[in-house]
Amino acid sequence: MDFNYTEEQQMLRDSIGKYLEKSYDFDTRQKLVRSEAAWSQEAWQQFADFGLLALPFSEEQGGLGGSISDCVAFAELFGKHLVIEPYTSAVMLSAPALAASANPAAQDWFAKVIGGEAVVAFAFEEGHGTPSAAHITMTAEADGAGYVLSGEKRLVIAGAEAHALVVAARSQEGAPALFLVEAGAAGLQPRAYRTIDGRSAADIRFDQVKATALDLPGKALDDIIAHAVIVQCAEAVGAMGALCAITAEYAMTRKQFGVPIATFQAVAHRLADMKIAYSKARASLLYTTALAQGGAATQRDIAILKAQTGKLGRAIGEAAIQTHGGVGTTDELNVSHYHKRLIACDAMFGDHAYHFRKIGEG
Amino acid sequence: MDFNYTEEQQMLRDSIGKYLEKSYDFDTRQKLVRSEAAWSQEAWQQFADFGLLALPFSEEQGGLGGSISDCVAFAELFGKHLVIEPYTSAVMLSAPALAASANPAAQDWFAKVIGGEAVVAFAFEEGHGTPSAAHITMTAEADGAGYVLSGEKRLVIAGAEAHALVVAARSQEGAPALFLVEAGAAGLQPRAYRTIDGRSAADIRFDQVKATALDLPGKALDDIIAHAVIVQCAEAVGAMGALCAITAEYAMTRKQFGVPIATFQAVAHRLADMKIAYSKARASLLYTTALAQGGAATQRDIAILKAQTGKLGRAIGEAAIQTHGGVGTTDELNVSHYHKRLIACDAMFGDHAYHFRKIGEG
Amino acid sequence: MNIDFAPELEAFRAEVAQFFATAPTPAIREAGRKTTSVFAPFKECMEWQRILFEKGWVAPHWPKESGGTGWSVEQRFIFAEEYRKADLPPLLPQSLGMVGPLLIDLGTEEQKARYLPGILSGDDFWAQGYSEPNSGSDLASLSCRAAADGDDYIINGSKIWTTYAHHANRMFMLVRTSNEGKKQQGITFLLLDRTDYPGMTIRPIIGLDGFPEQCEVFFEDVRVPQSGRVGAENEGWAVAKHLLTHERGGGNAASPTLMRYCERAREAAAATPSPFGGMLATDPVFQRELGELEADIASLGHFEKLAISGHAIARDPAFPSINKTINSELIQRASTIMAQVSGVGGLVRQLEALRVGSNVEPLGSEFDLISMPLYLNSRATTIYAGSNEVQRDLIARSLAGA
Amino acid sequence: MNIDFAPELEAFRAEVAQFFATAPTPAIREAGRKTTSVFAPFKECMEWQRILFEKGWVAPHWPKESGGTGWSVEQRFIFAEEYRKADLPPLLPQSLGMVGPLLIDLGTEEQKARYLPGILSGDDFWAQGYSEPNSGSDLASLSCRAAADGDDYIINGSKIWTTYAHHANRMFMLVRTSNEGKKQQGITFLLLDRTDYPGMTIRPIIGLDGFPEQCEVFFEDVRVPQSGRVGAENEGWAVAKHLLTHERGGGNAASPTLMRYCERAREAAAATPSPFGGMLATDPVFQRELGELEADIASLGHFEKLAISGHAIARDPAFPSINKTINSELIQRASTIMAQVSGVGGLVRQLEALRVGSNVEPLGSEFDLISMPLYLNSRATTIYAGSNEVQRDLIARSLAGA
Repeated sequence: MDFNYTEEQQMLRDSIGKYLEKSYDFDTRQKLVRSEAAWSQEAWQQFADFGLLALPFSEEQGGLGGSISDCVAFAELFGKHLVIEPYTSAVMLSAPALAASANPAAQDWFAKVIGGEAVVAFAFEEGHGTPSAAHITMTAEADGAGYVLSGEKRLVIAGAEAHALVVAARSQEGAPALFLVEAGAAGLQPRAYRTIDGRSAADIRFDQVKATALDLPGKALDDIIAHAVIVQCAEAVGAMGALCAITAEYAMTRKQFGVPIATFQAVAHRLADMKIAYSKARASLLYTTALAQGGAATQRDIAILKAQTGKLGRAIGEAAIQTHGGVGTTDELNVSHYHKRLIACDAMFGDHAYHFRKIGEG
Repeated sequence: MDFNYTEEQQMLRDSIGKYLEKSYDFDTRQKLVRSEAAWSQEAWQQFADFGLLALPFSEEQGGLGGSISDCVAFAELFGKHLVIEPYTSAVMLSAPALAASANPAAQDWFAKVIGGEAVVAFAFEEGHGTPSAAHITMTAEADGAGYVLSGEKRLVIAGAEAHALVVAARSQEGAPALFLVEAGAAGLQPRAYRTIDGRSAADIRFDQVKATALDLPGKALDDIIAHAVIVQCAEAVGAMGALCAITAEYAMTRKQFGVPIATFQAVAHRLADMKIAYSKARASLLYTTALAQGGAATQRDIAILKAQTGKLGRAIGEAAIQTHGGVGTTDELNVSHYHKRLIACDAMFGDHAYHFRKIGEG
Repeated sequence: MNIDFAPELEAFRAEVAQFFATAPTPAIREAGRKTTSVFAPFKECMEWQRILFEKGWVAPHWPKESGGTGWSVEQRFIFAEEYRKADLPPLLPQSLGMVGPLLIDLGTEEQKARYLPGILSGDDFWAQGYSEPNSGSDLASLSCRAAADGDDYIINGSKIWTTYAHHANRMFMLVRTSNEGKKQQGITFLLLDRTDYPGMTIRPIIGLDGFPEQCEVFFEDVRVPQSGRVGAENEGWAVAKHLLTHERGGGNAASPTLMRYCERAREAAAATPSPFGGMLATDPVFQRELGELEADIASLGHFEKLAISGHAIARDPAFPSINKTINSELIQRASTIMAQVSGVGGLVRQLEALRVGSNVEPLGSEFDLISMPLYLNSRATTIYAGSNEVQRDLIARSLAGA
Repeated sequence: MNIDFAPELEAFRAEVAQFFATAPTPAIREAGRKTTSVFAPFKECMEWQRILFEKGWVAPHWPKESGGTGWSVEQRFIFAEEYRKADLPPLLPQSLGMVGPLLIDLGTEEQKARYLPGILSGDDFWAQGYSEPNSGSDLASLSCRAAADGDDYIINGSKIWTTYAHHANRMFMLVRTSNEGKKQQGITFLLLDRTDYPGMTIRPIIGLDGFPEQCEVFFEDVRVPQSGRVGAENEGWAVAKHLLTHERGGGNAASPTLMRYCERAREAAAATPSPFGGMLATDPVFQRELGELEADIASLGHFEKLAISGHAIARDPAFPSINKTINSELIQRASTIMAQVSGVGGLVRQLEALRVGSNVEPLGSEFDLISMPLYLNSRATTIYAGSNEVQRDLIARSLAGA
């Protein structure tokens, strides 16, 4: 067993870390969130230049032959820097679906996504939480050679800006499947908004919208979501690590009663609990990544990672705010923004409560 | 609103408190628990002399016309002194059932119980937790003018020593009902043991045991259990109060690192949490008692008291042990015995988890 | 022991419910439903205060002779329960719950005559100037300085976490008038007639929920009359401690509000599918968790009733701290369950739809609109009014004398 | 990143499972099932150690050259998992997990030669003499005194919480050899060849579960040879700290044991009706709670695998404290759920039925027999080996250097 990043992965982390430190500091990020722009085109271009958009795909597919552990390696940094670009949505969810489809239009879109020329959003969520493909209720009706979709998708990251959408709906056979919809298609009504963690998202009404089936093989959708969940968890773990460091630093410098607040045992023990929580979450992240890399991660393994990251992330966020006191409750400090990112990571694809219960079903 | 004990109740508490301080100190209690005796006949006689056995019954019934708040007033002290005598079982459960029955045998037994001449045990529990009469499964088969009972009752407090048993079983109509069984009846096979909190109990097999129906009116059984649960909770709250005081005292005198451990904020905050928990539990006890006294306590009110007392009692017990460190984990100190009493109070008649869920059903 | 179940109380309940069904304006009702904090939307809240004042019901917890209602504890709880059932905005605590009771207890006759009417009517709204950037939990270390000058003080320094200071026309505050002795000495309690004195600047701070609720207040040579002092110079710490018992202990019960949050969560859950089938409201896990919360809120309610009825429990020196700790942590738990019900619906940030009178259509339900801001806002409850760490210190310290 | 999934590992698993299916005696199996503590029943536990020793599998976490197995991390976990699946008694940690690894690291060649064979074979069992009545969390304040006298030390004082001292034939202990300087100075680490030296008295302490697991050990002019010293005189604190990393960090993984507790809870729940209908094992609330516990144990397992495979996480100075804290709190949670499953069945006190070889018929199931003693016994896990308060202090302190 070996859970260390390889030298190459470490180098990738170093380069991306340096870039983000320099060009994606918190103030810059906040200006971006408050701007009209959905995200930073420049950052997206940089990600493309770093090869991140093509990384998770095989060389035959035109990708760089990277692995899930490569993605985890830099996704931790995305979490650390509260990156709002739709990487998971476009590159971990839509692109693999497009790549796995024999449909020529899908292949075209795939090439554009990994080339940085287009963003394809992943329209999955339907209500207050759609934890897995098995919960999809939107149905696709056959319409000539294609399909039409009706209903609503919610929380579609980059849904209003994307050039196309990959939409989860039930196929004629009743099984969950994926469909391709071009942006601007008739009957598509997105309402855009920012999420609490600063990302651009949309709720989208579908009114008899023409769509093409991607016709993925059986287990492909679950596998795609499993990998995307790992990357989403890596972002969360990155955010947790940042919060632990920021909070420990604050507690050791902020003085009350004439001494650093870290010298109060209640604060010290909270810092310890944060460290313990982070240790668990990061261990589960690295272990599950290694399992997935070996093709051995089960649904239960993914559920464990997702549940633990969700619960521990929330706990770390709340502890960080409490330790910071008043300033922790403001929009001005990064602490509350980390917490909101962690809440979002918990909520999407089934929150900790959902996954704990699935695990408990045995 | 007024939740204070009356002057009379305060006087009753003073007398009983003085007696228990003097004659039921922890060492005496431990000798009793380790002895062959199921409980102290002398203490039982004292309770009779104080009028406690006749207290909750109306003067027409031959009782002293006391109220539920009278019982709560001294039951807190029973908890404080870890009394092992079967008061709740005999006086709060069996006796009211006997009193409410028109059956002459029942009336005889009732007179003996409140006169201190006999103990009648209450055989209710059937498995791993029988939270309410609605869960009773034992059935009573008609047999001439009477009934026969078969099956098993568990955790019958004083079950092997009692002169008679009041047994919960389903009547011919299928509703939960109570039956009277004389000790030594053919087919009665008790196996006696001590509970973890030092009380004498028995698991009892019933093999075609002759029984008499008590024929109580509809809601009587639920009401009897409700009052008994309040008294059981009062014992628990008494134990909690004792643990809070003992633990605070210990923390202020026990030194480590050259100072009393109460000066460590982690310990201080745990003491604070114990006080908070006790405040909640005692408030719920007194309020629910006042409600019950006014005839206005609903099943939900009782469930709230039972659930809160169960959960908060466990938390206080665990905190007390942790604060005491090594000595808290021994049989030698009273702390662990309080905890075991609190665990027992939680488990009987539905634990906190059961009642929280019933409350949540709305 | 005794609780009054007299039938007249039901008549009283009906009277209160009837008033709440008719008196508030639509905007006041909307403000009540859209309250995502202990602090309701200012404008509608003050309109509602005016209406309650005119009815004579604005301060049930005040002594009758000072403007209270003279109700029994039973009546006060009936009033609070009906208030919450109608989802009306809670009145702001700074004036009615804090400086008002303080002045009744410790103010001069002149101060009472001058200030109590405006506090009751809502013509005045008071901000509380306690914390400073370097004096949060360690409040006694405050350094905002007031130098005596003739009949005036000249104030220099700043205050922070001054809730709704940007709405306030008056302010009570702690200032340092001496650096001699222990830090608790040398603090003075001042009433400020205005918040627009020359040299006084108010900067709202955007909270993590996106709303400006707290403020920073800067003082640069601000001249205020010494007649606004409560208590003696340098003895303001005792005044502040007295006020804290009002702030933390609260004459107003919190449990009806918390119970109402549970009801709203239950209502929303009845309209939300569970991923395990059926609706969330009938999901056993949801019921288990909501039931535990409701039971704990019930215990707080019992505790409050004991306290308000004068049981010894409220004379425990630790009472205000116990009450504040329970209350603040229950707000967090209630809003956590609410946000859980909303699930990903809570990830939508749509502040403009939350404004009273907004014509922006919410993307989700009204419940989804409020649950996440409420959850986020409630992070502050265990920090403000003395962090819960400080409260637990105080509770533990009180045991030494027990 | 890499995990070995080679098919040879399945062959290894089969070999281990086969051995566990055949090698243990019925008494050993019974002892395993009736283990209600970190410390299994002594006699059967040592019998089992002898069998494992003869197989060469007694110390998988030791270096191969000292008697370890040389297995890969994968193999060690497979061994641990099969061990727990078979419900075999865990070997006692004091010898194999503590003093053995310490001697390998810090002992003289003579000490290694003298003691390691008996530690491995189980011919010797070592007690750990650390805590004293007035030195629990504050271990460094210990006062049990060893005065040099010729080639010997003369020991006076007492030790407490000395697990299984009444079974031990050897003992390692900390003694005070000097009162100069800081309290951590002047401590010496000693190996005692016997526990029946003249002047040495051992008093078992009955625990809250009813069993004598801990002891008090009294020393009155006990003369022991100085050759049993590990490290230099007055420098035993460093030795003890080194040992603590073994005690708290643990070369043996705890997660398989904890996961097995969950399995047993699940099995018992499958035979227990839920008061809400159906069996407890399929009750959503039970599943929710067990699932949360299992996930947390899984994370501990991941953490242990990272550590044992040499990931940087184990080189964090806080690692032993993090590991001990997680592990001890999970034992408590697991046993709490077990006791919950037993419900009132756990209120029965039937210690005699728990004895290995007992012919007393249990009143409930075997599961009911063990769940409550396990829960009660586990209260000690957050106290011993450095209370979790001390662990959290250490973790927080380590952050200052990070």
